Parts: sequence; C-alpha cells; structure tokens
Amino acid sequence: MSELPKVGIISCSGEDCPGGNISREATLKVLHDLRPEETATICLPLFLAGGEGERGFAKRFPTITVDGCGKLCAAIGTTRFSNKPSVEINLEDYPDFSTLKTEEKWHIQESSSNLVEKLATDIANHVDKIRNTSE
Amino acid sequence: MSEAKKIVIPCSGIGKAFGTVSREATYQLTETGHQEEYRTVCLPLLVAGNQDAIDLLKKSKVYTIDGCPKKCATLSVERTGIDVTMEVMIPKVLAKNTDHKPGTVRDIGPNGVFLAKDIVNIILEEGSD
Amino acid sequence: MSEGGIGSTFMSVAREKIPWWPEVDNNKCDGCAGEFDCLKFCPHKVYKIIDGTLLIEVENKYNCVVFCRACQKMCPKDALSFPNKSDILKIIKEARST
Amino acid sequence: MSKKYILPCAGFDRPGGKVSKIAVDIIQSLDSSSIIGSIGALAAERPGEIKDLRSSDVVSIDGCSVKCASKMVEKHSAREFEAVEVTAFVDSTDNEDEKARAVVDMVQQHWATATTAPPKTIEPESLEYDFLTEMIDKFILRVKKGLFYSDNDFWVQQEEDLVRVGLTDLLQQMISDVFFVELTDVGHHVEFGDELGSFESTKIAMEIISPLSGTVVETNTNLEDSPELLNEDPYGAGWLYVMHPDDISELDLLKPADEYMTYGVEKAKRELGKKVSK
Repeated sequence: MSELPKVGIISCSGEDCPGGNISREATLKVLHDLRPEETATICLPLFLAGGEGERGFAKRFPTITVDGCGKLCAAIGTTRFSNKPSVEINLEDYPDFSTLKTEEKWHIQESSSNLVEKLATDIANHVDKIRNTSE
Repeated sequence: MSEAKKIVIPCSGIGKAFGTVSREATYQLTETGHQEEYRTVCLPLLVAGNQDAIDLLKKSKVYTIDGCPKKCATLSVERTGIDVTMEVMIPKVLAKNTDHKPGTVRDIGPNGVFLAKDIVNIILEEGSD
Repeated sequence: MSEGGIGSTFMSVAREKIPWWPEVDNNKCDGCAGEFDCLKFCPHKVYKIIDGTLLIEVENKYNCVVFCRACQKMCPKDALSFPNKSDILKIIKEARST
Repeated sequence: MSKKYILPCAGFDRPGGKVSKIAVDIIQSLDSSSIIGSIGALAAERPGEIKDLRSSDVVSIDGCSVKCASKMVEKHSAREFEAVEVTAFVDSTDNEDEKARAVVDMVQQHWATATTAPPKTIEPESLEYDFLTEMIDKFILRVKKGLFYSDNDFWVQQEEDLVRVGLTDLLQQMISDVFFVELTDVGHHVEFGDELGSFESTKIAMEIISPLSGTVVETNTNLEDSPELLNEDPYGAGWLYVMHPDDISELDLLKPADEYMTYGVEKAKRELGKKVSK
C-alpha cells in the first residue's frame, strides 16, 4: 500500500445544477475505476451536517473539488468548512460543456458521456500530480 | 423556473447507493408529471451558504430525502433556520420493502428505482393534504 | 467482516491454528444453477468455483471469519457445514494458555 | 466567513491569562473545529498562522488591559474582529472557572449573532471523554473505554451481575446502514460464539455473534422499529441485549479497549473506504 496521502474528491452533485450529474459521474469514475486506492470519497453535504470525519480529512489531506456550475458550491463549501481545495474544477470552464444542449447537460447522454470521460481523466491526472509533488 | 411551492431536497450522498436512490426519487418527482408542483434545489447551495436558495426555501414547503441517519439533507435545511415539512429516511422505506435492496451508488438497479418510486408515493401522499 | 487470512490472529491465536471454515457437500451443492449464492455473498473471498463445473470449493480457508456462519443460511441446498463452536472455543482457549 | 479563530492572552502566569486558557479549552471542547491561535506564532509571523487568522472570524481574549492578543490581531489582520477582555468580569466573580464561563458565553454569543458565521457544528459525541478515537483517512474510529471487545466486533459491558452487549463502532461503519434487525427471545441461552439473532444492512446480512456464554434477560426492542440506532449510537441506544453470563471469567477472552483499538485500526485500514460498485 502506498504511503502517499489519499486525495479527497468532492463533487457538487447538484440536483438542480446543469452539470451536477456530469460532475458526479466523473467523480465516481475516478473514485471507483481510475484511482480507487489513491482517493477518498468525500460527501459534500456531510460538511454542513456535521461530518467530523469528512471535515477533518479535508483539513489534513489534499482535496479536489468538482463543480457543475459557476456557483462553485463544492469549492465554496469545502473552503468554508474545511480548507482550501488543492484543485478547483468548474465544468463551465470546459468549452465542450457550453456547446452541449440543455438536455445533454442535465442527463448523461452519448455526447455528454465523452465529457464525463474527459473530466474524469483530468481529475485523475490532478490526483497523480498532487501525490507526486507531496512526496 | 416554475412557481412550485414544494421543494424536494435529496441528500445525494456519493458514498452509498441510498444517495443515488434519493436523487432518483427527486428526479422522478420533479421531472415526470409533478414538475408543476415540485421542484428541487441543490443541497450543495445550502452547504455553500447561498442566500437565494435559503430565501426560496423560506417561502416553500420543504421535503427532504435522506439516505442514512446522518440526515445531511434534513439537518442542512434545519441549520438555515427553516422547518422541514417532511423527511423521508430511506432505510425506513427499505425496511418495509426488504426485498428491494438497491444495487450500488453507480447503478441502483431496478430495486433502487422501485424504492425511489415508493419514496415518491410517500411524499405525494403527504403533499396532497 | 475482516479478511483475516494467513498471518492474522483471532482472539490472540494465530488464525492458522483455528480450524474454522465451511465444508461443502458436493453431493448437495448444485452451484445454485450458476448463481453461486455463497460465493457472491461472502465478502472475504473464501469460496471459488471449481473450474469447468457448477461446484464450489473453499479456496482461502483462513479468510473465513471464526464463528461466522452467515453463508450457511444463504445456501438453498443446505450444502455447507461448519465445525462445532464449542470445540473451536476449546482449541482457542488451549492455544491462549500455552 | 469560514473558520473560527480564537487568540487567547498568553500570560498564563497571570490571573487573566489563566482564565483565557480555561476559556479556550472549553471552547475547543465544545467545537473542535475552532482554531486556537498562538500569539507566539503570530509574533514569529508563521505563514500558516497568519493565513488562519486572515481567513477566519476572529475573537481575541485579553487577560489584562495591555491587550496583547487584540494588538496582535490588529497588527496582522486589517479586518474587524471581536475583542473580549477578561478584566471586564473582574467585579462579577472571583472564581476563575466562572470567569472563564462568562468569557465563553461572550465568545459564543458573538458567533451566534455574527451573520456570516457558519452554523453550529457541535456534535454531542465530541463532548464525551470516555472514548478512544483514531482517524483512518476520513473515518473516525471510536472505542468506548471500560468495555470488553470480541474479535467479531461486539462489546460487553459489565453491569453488576449482568452484562450488556452491543456491536462496535467499527462494525457499524463496516456494515453501513442497517435496515433490519432480528433479535432472539428473552430466555434464550447461547455459548460463546453462538448466534444471537441477525441483522441486515445495505452491504451485508450478518449474524450477531455472542461475545460470551449466557442467557438473554432483556432485548432492545427499540431496534425493531429503529434499526438505525445501531449506526447512530452503537455504544448507547443501539445496544442489543442484556444477558446473564454463565461465567464472567470469559471476559478474559476478550480485549480491553486499547487492545481492541490496535486490532480495530488494522481492520479498519483494510475494510473501511472500500468502494463498492461491483
């Protein structure tokens, strides 16, 4: 088992947010498929509801926040209750996202699943980068 | 945005199948036939302290769906000083449908969809008053 | 729930000294018609499918959690059996006292 | 504003300083997320300390009219902050603990009224001192002191002639949310390691494995309607049985809290945080 720190990934998962499903899906892909051993699942709502564990983790370990819109709930929520994320990703910064039709943003379809792949790859690369520099 | 006065907020926990079930129930309620009456507001907005979201909740009946006893959705709403009209605790819903244990957080399977439907019914029943 | 396995201890006794694991009666076992309930159920990877058959065998016997018999209940053919618990406890107690 | 930062007077050899120290200890025990600042670290201009100070809702506690703490905050942060002076309570009481309480009240009042303050995050559990705790990644593992633990992750608490039995916080976290509990009847007799009913969670169906031999004299019937108590309060309201033990010396077979913690941490490292997605 690696002694490098785990990286927490916090997805906005917003239910009423155009990119909530894409951010959630990409985050789950990294957590489960791409970097299962290197990452920790962090539940954003638990920050507010009193997840001592989640908050404590995010205070001591590096985190990546993944937001589905410019309201940046994941980044703001994490900073507010724990610490500044190492990397803040906003789906709106992806040109591919703005060209999606509304329906393709909301629910993952073929066109949006490419973006999920791309986003997941980017998150995974950030995980590697963070862990390499923290050696 | 519709003028819906009833707001459903799921926990959407990302670590457990129940989180995805809460989400599925919310989409069933807000996208298939009941959208005039029900809508959802991002729970993360409350975590981030978004004032618009809090103001909207103040004017509405709020229904929360929680996947575990940590009650993130309910507590997050209550901590903004707003009362929850009804909270649905998914393990309780499963307790009366023990054959419908959902799949995983990424694929809740037909059992998860079934549970979500039951949650929708529970909320609709209360909301019809 | 823990995967004990070789090298672990149970009640301060080396796991390898405790003869606790299921025995499969292959006259009764029919592999649940390909469903393999016990294999799917056990989170400790105790079972494996015997290659090319519809039968199950115990692969990692020391992964089996001492005193746990949850898989036995899952078995529709009642093909799984475990040692007597009090015999096992006796073995554990003796090993602890030496 | 995200964090709470309290800067106490550092003159711990003086009465006001001592009161500040007592006060911040209370504050931290009430809310472990609050940051206790250090005048020394600010004086040395440690970057992390200054960053905390500047990104928090700050309260300074001054032990005397020299106001070192407030001056230190003013020097390193341009923002408004709340200053509490211990000497302000000098007439009300001579008791240091009472003064400290008054300081705590002032600080809490400030945070309650500060519109930008985040919601209170006090958990009742963090007020308890009778637990051993360890953090494994994001998991907080709690082992209650004074109990005996089986390697199957059940606990036993001695209550005069009887024992109370439950499952551990580790087991609760491993199995995840329980939605169904089937308890055995009063009068049922079991041997060590025998089955004492079962429960089902979103992850697994499991037997309750008795951590000692004895006869059930009481069952926690609340669990039938509220199985979530097993997850919420495994050492308290989520207890399983009260039993009459056959032989209390069987407790020797179990682990005391500190040993179980060592065992539990190893187990937790293997078992917790596994991501289930088939």
